Amino acid sequence: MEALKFVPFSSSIHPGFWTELTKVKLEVAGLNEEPVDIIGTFTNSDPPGGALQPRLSVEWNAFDKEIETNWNNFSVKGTVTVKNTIEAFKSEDKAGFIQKEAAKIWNKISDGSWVDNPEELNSFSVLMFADLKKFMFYYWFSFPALNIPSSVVVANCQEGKDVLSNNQLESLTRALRGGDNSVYSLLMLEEKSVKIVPLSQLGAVDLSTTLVCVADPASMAKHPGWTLRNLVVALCHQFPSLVPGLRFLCLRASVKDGQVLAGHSLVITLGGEVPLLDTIPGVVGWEKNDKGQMGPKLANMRSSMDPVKLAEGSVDLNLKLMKWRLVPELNLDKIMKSKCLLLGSGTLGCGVARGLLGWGVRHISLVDNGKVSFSNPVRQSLFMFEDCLNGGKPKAIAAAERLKQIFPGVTAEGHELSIPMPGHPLSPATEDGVRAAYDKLGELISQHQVIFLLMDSRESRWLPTLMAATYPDKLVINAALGFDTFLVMRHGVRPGSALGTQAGGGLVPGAELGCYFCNDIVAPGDSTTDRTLDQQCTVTRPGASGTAAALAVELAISCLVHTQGPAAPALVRIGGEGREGTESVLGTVPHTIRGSLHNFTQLTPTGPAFSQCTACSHKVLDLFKQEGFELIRKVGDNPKYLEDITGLTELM
Amino acid sequence: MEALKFVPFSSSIHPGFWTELTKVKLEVAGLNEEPVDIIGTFTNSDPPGGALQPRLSVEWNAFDKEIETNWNNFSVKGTVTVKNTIEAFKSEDKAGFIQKEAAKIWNKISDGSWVDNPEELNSFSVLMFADLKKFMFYYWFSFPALNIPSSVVVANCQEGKDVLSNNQLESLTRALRGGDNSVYSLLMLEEKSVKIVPLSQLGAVDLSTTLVCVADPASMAKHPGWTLRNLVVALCHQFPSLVPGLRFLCLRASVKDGQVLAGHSLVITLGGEVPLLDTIPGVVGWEKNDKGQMGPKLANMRSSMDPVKLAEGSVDLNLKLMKWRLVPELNLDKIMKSKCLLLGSGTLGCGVARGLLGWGVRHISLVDNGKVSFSNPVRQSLFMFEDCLNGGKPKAIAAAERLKQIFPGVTAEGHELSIPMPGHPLSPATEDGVRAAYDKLGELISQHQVIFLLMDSRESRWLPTLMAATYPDKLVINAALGFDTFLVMRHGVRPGSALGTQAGGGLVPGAELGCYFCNDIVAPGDSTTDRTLDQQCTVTRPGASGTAAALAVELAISCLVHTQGPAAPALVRIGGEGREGTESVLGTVPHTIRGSLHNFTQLTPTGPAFSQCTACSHKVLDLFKQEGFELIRKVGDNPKYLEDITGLTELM
Amino acid sequence: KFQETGVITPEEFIAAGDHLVHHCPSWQWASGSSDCVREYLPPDKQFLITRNVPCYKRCRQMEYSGELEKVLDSEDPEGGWVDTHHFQETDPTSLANIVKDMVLEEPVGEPEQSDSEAEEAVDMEDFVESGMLEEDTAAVETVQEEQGVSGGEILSTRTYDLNITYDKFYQTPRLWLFGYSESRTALSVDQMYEDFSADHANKTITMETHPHLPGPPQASVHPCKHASTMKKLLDQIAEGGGELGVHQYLIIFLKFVQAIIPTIEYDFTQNFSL
Amino acid sequence: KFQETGVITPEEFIAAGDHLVHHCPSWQWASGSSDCVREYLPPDKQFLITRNVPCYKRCRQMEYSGELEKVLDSEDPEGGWVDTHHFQETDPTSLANIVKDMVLEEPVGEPEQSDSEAEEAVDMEDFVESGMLEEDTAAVETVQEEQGVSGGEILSTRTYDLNITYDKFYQTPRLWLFGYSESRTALSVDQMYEDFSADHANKTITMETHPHLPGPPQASVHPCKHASTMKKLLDQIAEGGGELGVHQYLIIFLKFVQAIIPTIEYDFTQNFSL
Ligand SMILES: [Zn+2]
Ligand SMILES: [Zn+2]
Repeated sequence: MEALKFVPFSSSIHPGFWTELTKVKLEVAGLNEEPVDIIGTFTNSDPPGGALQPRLSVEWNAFDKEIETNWNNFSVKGTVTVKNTIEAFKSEDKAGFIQKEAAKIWNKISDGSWVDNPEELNSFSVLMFADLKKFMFYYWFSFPALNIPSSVVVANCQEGKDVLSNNQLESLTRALRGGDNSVYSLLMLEEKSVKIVPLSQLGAVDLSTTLVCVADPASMAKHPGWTLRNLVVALCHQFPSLVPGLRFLCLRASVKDGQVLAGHSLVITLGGEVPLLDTIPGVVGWEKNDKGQMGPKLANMRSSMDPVKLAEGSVDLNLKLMKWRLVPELNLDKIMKSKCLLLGSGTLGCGVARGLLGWGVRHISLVDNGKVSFSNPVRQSLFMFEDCLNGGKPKAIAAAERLKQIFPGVTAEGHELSIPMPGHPLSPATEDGVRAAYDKLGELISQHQVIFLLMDSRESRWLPTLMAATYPDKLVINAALGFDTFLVMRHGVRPGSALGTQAGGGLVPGAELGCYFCNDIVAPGDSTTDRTLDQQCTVTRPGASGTAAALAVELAISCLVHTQGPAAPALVRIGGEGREGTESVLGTVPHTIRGSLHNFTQLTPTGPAFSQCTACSHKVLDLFKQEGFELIRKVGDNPKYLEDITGLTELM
Repeated sequence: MEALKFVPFSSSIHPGFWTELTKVKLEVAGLNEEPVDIIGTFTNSDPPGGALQPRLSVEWNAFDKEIETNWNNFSVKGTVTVKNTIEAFKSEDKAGFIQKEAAKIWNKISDGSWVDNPEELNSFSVLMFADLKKFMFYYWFSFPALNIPSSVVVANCQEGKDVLSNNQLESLTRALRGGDNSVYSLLMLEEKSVKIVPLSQLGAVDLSTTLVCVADPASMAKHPGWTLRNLVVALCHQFPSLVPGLRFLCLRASVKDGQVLAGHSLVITLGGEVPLLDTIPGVVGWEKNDKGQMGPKLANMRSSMDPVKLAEGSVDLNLKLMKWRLVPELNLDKIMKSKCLLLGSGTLGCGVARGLLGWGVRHISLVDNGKVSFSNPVRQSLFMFEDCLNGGKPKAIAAAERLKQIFPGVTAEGHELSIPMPGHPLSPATEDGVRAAYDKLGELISQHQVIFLLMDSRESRWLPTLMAATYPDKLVINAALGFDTFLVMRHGVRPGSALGTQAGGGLVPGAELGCYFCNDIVAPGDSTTDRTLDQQCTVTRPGASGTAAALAVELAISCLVHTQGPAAPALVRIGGEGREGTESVLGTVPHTIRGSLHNFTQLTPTGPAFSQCTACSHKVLDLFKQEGFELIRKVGDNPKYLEDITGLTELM
Repeated sequence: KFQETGVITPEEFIAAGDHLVHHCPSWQWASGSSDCVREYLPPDKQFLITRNVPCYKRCRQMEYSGELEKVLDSEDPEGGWVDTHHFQETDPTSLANIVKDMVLEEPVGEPEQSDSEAEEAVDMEDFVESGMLEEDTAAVETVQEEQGVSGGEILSTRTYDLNITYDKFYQTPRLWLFGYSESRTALSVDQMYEDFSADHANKTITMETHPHLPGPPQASVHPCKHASTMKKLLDQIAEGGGELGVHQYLIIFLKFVQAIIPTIEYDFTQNFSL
Repeated sequence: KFQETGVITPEEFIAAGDHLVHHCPSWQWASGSSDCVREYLPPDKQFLITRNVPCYKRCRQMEYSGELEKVLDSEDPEGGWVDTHHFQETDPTSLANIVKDMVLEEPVGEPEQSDSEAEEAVDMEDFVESGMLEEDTAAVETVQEEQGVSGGEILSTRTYDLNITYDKFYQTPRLWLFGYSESRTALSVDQMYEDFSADHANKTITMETHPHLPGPPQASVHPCKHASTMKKLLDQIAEGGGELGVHQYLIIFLKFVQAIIPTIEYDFTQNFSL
C-alpha cells in the first residue's frame, strides 16, 4: 500500500505560439485581460524510463478552435490570461487564480457532468505577461489538481504486459491507431482482444474484466502522470464504492521498429478507504520553474523574434557560409569590425557603403557637404526621391539613415563637412569653418581603419591622403571616375623607416607603393590642369561608378585580410607566378585597378611612391607634423607652395 | 488738349512666389479665404519706347512684412485672395470685388489721409485659385483705378529734358540714387538743382517752380502709367482748384553707361475743368488676359514645381550632358524608350535595375518568385529591412515599388512568377500554375526589347533563352555569379536565315554568337553537373554582383546604341585594330565578359553559336515552334530529351 | 524520373509520406497554418511531423555514450529501446561516404561563436512566490539533480520536433528541426549546433522561414544536394541489382538525415542495406 | 591669388560686388530668403540682382536685328540707347575666343526637344467674363498686335532677372537667369535656351536650386570653367603689360556672360579692351 503520487506536467512552448500570442494580444485582445481559450497537447509516447518529464505542449495552433491530434497526441483545453503590466502579473493572487480554475472542475465533478465529458477534468491555465517590445514572455502554467483523500492508496502497481496477454496488447495497439484518441475510456478485456468503450459506461460494465483507461503522459515506472489525478477525485465523489479495487490502465504507447508497444503501461489498483467528498478539496498545480521554485518562467525570444536580431543573424550566417564553404581561413571578424570612413557620399560613396554592408562591416561613417538633388537617386544608390524634396537632405546624413534602414545592425554616422582644399584660400569669413572641418577630419581619420576617398574633385583628396599617411596603418582606398573609365587604388603606407629600402623580385612592398598624387608633378588645387578623372561637372556612364565602387570594396577587403594588411606588397606585373606573400586568402591585392567601359578592359598596374609627392612624401609629411593647420592655410592660399617644398618647382 | 490715358500694369510673377504661396495656403491659411497681405514692386527703369508694358511684380518675398527696394524699384501693397475651389473663383462677383478694394482707396481720399500716405492710392488685389495638386495657379490681378472726370484733360505733354536743365536733371538723378524711393513726392526746381519734398507739402510750395513727382512704370511716349491715375482723382477731390495747370513729372529713370538718365520722363500739365467729386467715381482695373480679354491668367508650374517632373527633368538633363559634352551621336531616346525585362530580382536584378535607371530607362519589369528575406537587403540594393518583416514582401513587387520611390517617372512592374524549368516535372497539382507561368513569361518577353537573365540557377535561364531566340531582335543579356567570378554576356540573335554564313576577318556577326548554353553539352536541369556559376546556395563576394550588374547594363546599352543593335558583331580577339562596324558610339560591344575578383582581371572572349545547343539551336527552336508548351512538359519530365533532339546524346 | 535524377513530384512526396506514416507511426501528416496552404498538396497533407524525439546527449558526448545508455536502458522493459548510431551500425562505410557529399564543400576550421550580446539579465528570483502556494505532496519531484556521470555532465534530455516539407524548387523533401531544452525552452541555433555533426552543423543547416508554420526562422537541412545524393545512392543500388521505390524515399531520406544529426533518437522501421 | 588662379574669396566677391553696384546702378545687393543666409557673406550682401533686363529677340533672330533696333530707337530721345552686340563690337576676336573655352567640350549636334507631354489643356476662354466688367476708356490699349516685321515675327519683349551668387566650391561668381515671357509668365528652360548662344545653351547652362531663393530650380551658368577662363584673360592682360584688379572681376564676368546670352540687353559701364 503506497501513497498515490503523480508526475506533474512541464509546459513546453513552440516558438510559433509566441508569434500567434503576439498577434492575438495586439490585434484581438488589446487591453482586455480576460482569459483566452487555447488548446494544448500531450503525448503518451515518451521512451520508458522517466528521462523525459511529461509535457503539456502549446504550439502555433493553440488558438485554433480545434486542433489535429492523433493516436499518441491528445488535446487538453486551457486558457491563457495575459496581464497588461508586469506588476499586474506579479501581484495577481496566484492562490485565488488556481482556486477559480479548480472550482470549475469541481463543479463538473459535483454536478456529474464529467461522466459524459471526462476530458474536462484535465485543464490548464496560463498566467502571462508579454513584453512585446523586448520579445520577452513571462509565463506561469497551472495544471489545477484537486487533492485526493490521503486514505486512498495504491494497492498494486504492475506493468501492462503482466496483466494483458500479448494478444490483448496487440488488439489494444491496433485499436489505438485506428480509433479515436480520448484521454479517458474503459478497456474491456476479452479473451484474445480488448474493447474500448466510453467512460460513461462505468456503471454498466463488469469491473473484474474492465480497466479504466487513461492516456498517461508519464514515463516513470510506478508513477502515473497528471491525467489520472482529477479522475480519481471525481470517482471518489461519484462512485466512492467502486474505487477500492478499481484498476486503471495508465496507457503508454511507444514506437519501436514501426510497431506501437504498450506493454510498459502501468496497471494501478486502488485501495484504502474513500471518505465522503462533498466539498471542494485542496487545490495544487502551479508549475515549478527551472530551479524547482514556485515562480514563473521566462521565454526570451529576442534573438529569434526581434526582426533586428533576425536580420543580424541572417547577415552573419550568409557571411559565415563563405568562410565555412569556400575560404576557411577568412578572418571575417577582422572585416566586420573594421571601421570605415567614406569621404564622399555620391555615386561612389553610396556604392561603397552598400558593398561594405554586404561584407558585414558594422561601422560606417560618411562625409559629404552636399544635399541630395533630383538627379541623384537614379545614380546614388542610397537615396530616394523623397530625399530630394524641400531642397534635399544633407547627403551624408541621408545616406547614414538609409544604411540603418537597410540593416538596423549597422552603426552609421553622417557628417556634413567641407574638406579643406589646396587652392581654396582661407578668408576671415571662412577660417573658423575650415578650421573646424580640419579638426573634424583629423578626428574621423584617427577613429577609422579604412579610409575611402570617393570625392568628385582632385583637390579634396589631398588633405585626407596626407592625414592618413601620418599613420603607419591606415588603409586608404581611392576611387575616381571618368566618363567611361575608372581608377581604384590603395595608397601605400608610410611607416617612419621603411621608405627607401627597395625590395626586388618583381614586387613592391606596401611601404613603397604610391598614392593618388604620386604620379603628378602638379600640386592639387590648380583647376586648369587635366581633370579627366575628377571632372567636376560629373558626366559618367552609370556602370563606371557601379564597377569602381564594387572593386574599391573588394580591394579593401582583400587587403584587410592580407597578413600584412595595408602594407601588403603588390606584384609589379600580374600574371607572373604567384609570388610568396603577395596573395591574401582572397587572392591578389593589386595596387591599382584601371578599367574602361569603352572596351570592357581592366588593368592592374603598380606604381611606386614618389619622393617628391605633394601628398605623401616625407617632406610634406614632416612639414605637416610641424605646421599642422598652418600648412593648410598656406596651400589654401597657394597650392604651388607644395611644389616648392617638394622640389617639384625645381624639377620643372 | 487730349484725354488723359494711362498705360495699365501687367502682372509679373516670380516662380518663387508660387512656392511661397503654396506654403502659405497649406501651412497658414488653410481653408480661410480671407485676403492675405502681399507686397509687389514696379520699376521705372524700362527702356524708352514702350516695348515693355509696365509690370507689377510679385516675387519670392511678396509675403514678407517689408521688402528691399531701391532707387528704381518701388513697392506696392496688395492682397491675394485664394479661393478654395475653382467654382468659387469663377463665380466670385468680380465687379463687387474690385468695388470693395476701390472703396478703401476712396475712403482714404475722402478723409484726406492719403495726403500723408499717398502710396496707398496705389494698390492691387489678386483673386486666385491654386490647384496645388496640379501645380496650376489661376489668377486675376486687379489694379483698382477710380475714373477721372472726363473734363480733366492733358493741357501739355513734354519730355523732362525740355523742362529741366541738364544741371537739374543731374541733381535729380543724384537725389534719386541717394534718397528714399517714394512713389509720390514734390520736385522743387532750383536754379541749378532740384529738391525733393513730401507730397504733403503741396499746399505750401510755389507751384510755378514745383512739379508733382510720380514714379512712372510706363515707358511709352505721351502716356503715363497707372501710378498717376488715382493721384489725379485724389487731387481733384481735395485740391480741385490747384488741378488745372498742375504739372506732373512722370519720373522715368533708365541706365546708360553707368549713368542714371531721367530726361525721357514725361512732364504733363493738366487742364480742363474739375467738377465736384464727392461720391466714389466709377471703378476699373481688372487686368486683361494674354488675349486682351477680360479673364484670368493661368500659371502652369507643373514642370517647374512638381517634384516628380523636376526629378524627370533633372535626370534627363544629366543624361543630355553626356550627349552634349562627350558622345554627341548617342541616341539617348533609343535607350530611354527601351523596355527592359529583368528575370530575377536578387543581387543582380536590383543592381541592373538601378543601372538602367541611371541610363534613363523608363520601363522596367521585374520577375521573381521569392520573398525578401533578412539577409537580402545588405546585398540586394533595392530592398530595405522593412521589406523583410512579416515573412517578407514578394521580391519582384517590392523591387518595382522601390524603383518608383527612387524615380517616380519610371514605369516599373513586378511579377511574381516561377519560371518553368527543365528537370522540374509537371504533375497534376502543378500543371495549371506552370502553364500560367509559361504564358505570362511568353507575354512578357514579347513586350520587352531587352531581356536580362539574372537568376541564380542555370535551368531557369533555359526557357527565356529559348523564347527570346524565337524573335529576331531581342537583346538578351545574361549575368551569372560565382564566388569571386562573374560572367556577363549577350546572346547572339537567331534570325531565320543568317545562321551558317560564317563571316571572316576576325569578327563574329551577331547572328552567329552563342548563348549561355552554347558551351554546354549537357542539358540544363541535371543538378549533379557543375554549377560553379549557378551555385544555388549562393555564396559570393559582394563585389561580384556589383561589378556584374554594372557591366551587364553597360553591355546592354553599348549594344542598344550599336547601329546593328542586338546583331552587333563581336571581335574574335580584342586589341586588334578597331575593325569597321564593331564599335558603337560607346565603344566595343563584346560577346562575353568574364571577370575575377581573385586577381582583379577581366576578359572579353567571343564564343560562336553551337548548332546543337539545347536552348538556341534551330533544332530546338523548330521543335518549340511546333510543340510549344508540350516541349516544356517533356523537358520538365526529362531534360535529357533536349540532348536527344539536339543530337548531343549521340555526340557523347 | 526519380530513378534518373533523385527528384520527386508533389504526388510522389504524398505517396512517400503515406508510406512513412504507415510504417513509422511516430510520423503524421499535418496541415499547418491555414495562411500557408500550398495548393499543389492536399490541405491535410501539407507536411509531415513527428514530435518529442529525444536527444539525450550532445555530439561531443558521443564517445561517452555507453555509460549513458546503460542508465537509460536499466528501466527499459523491452530491452535495447535506445538505438543509437543506428545508421553507423548498419552502414559502416559506403552510405556514410555518400552522405558526406551533402556537405557542399570540404569544410575546415570551426564555427565562430555568435557574439550574443549581453542581454539585460532578468532576475527571475524576484518573481518567486512563497508561503501562499501550498506544497503538493502528491506530485513526484522531477527537478533534475546533477547526476554523477563521468565529467560531471548533467543528463540533458532535449527533444526535437521534426518536420518534412516538400521543397518545390529542389523537388525534394526538406527537413526542419525544432529543438527544446531540458527545461522545455526553444533551443537557439547555436545550441542546436551541439547536436549536429560538426561536418554539417555550419554548412548544411540553415535558418529559414518554415513554409507552413508561423514563427521565427527555423533550422533546416538545405536541400540543394538532396537530389544528387539520392541519385548516387540509387545508382549504387542499381549496380547491386536492386531497386528503390519512390515510396521509400522518405525512409532513406531520414537515414541520411541521421548522419547529419546523429544524437537524436528516432525509430527506423526498415533496415536498409546497400 | 586672384591673379594666379582666377578664383576669389568671399571678401573679394563683396568688394567686386560693391564696385559693380556703384558703377552699374541697375545692379543691387540682395539678402534673399532668410532661410538661406550664408554666414561667410554679410546678411544684406548675399547676392547681386538686376531685374527687368529686356530681351527683344531670340538668338536665331540676331541677323534681323537691324530693323528691330530702328523701331526701338525711333523714340529714344538720347539716341542709341539700345546697344546690342556691345561685346562683339568692342572685342572682335581674342576675348570671344577665350570665352569659347567656357564650353566644357567641343559640342556637336543640336539639343533635343524635351518631350513635354501633352498636359491637359485648360480652356481659359471659359473663364472670360463679359458685360459685368466695364470697359476702361482711360487705359491705353497694350495688347501686342502682330507687327509687320520681316518674316511675320512678333516682337517679343521678354525680360530677364539676373542674379550673381558666390559659389563657395568653385570660388567664383555664378550667374542665374530668370526669364519672363512677353506675357509675363516664367520661361521654361527650353524657352530660355532660345536666348542662349547655341554653343552654350546645352552645355554650360544647368538647372539648379538657387542658393538664396525659394522656388523651383533655375537656369545657371555652371561655374566650373570660370576660374580658368578668367585666369587666361588675366594672363593675356599681363602679357600686354596691363593688370586687372579683383574689384573689376564682375564687370569682366558679365562680359563673358554676354557671350553666352547675347540677346539680353544690359548696361556696361566700362568698355574694356585687352
Ligand atoms: Zn604620393
Ligand atoms: Zn545556344
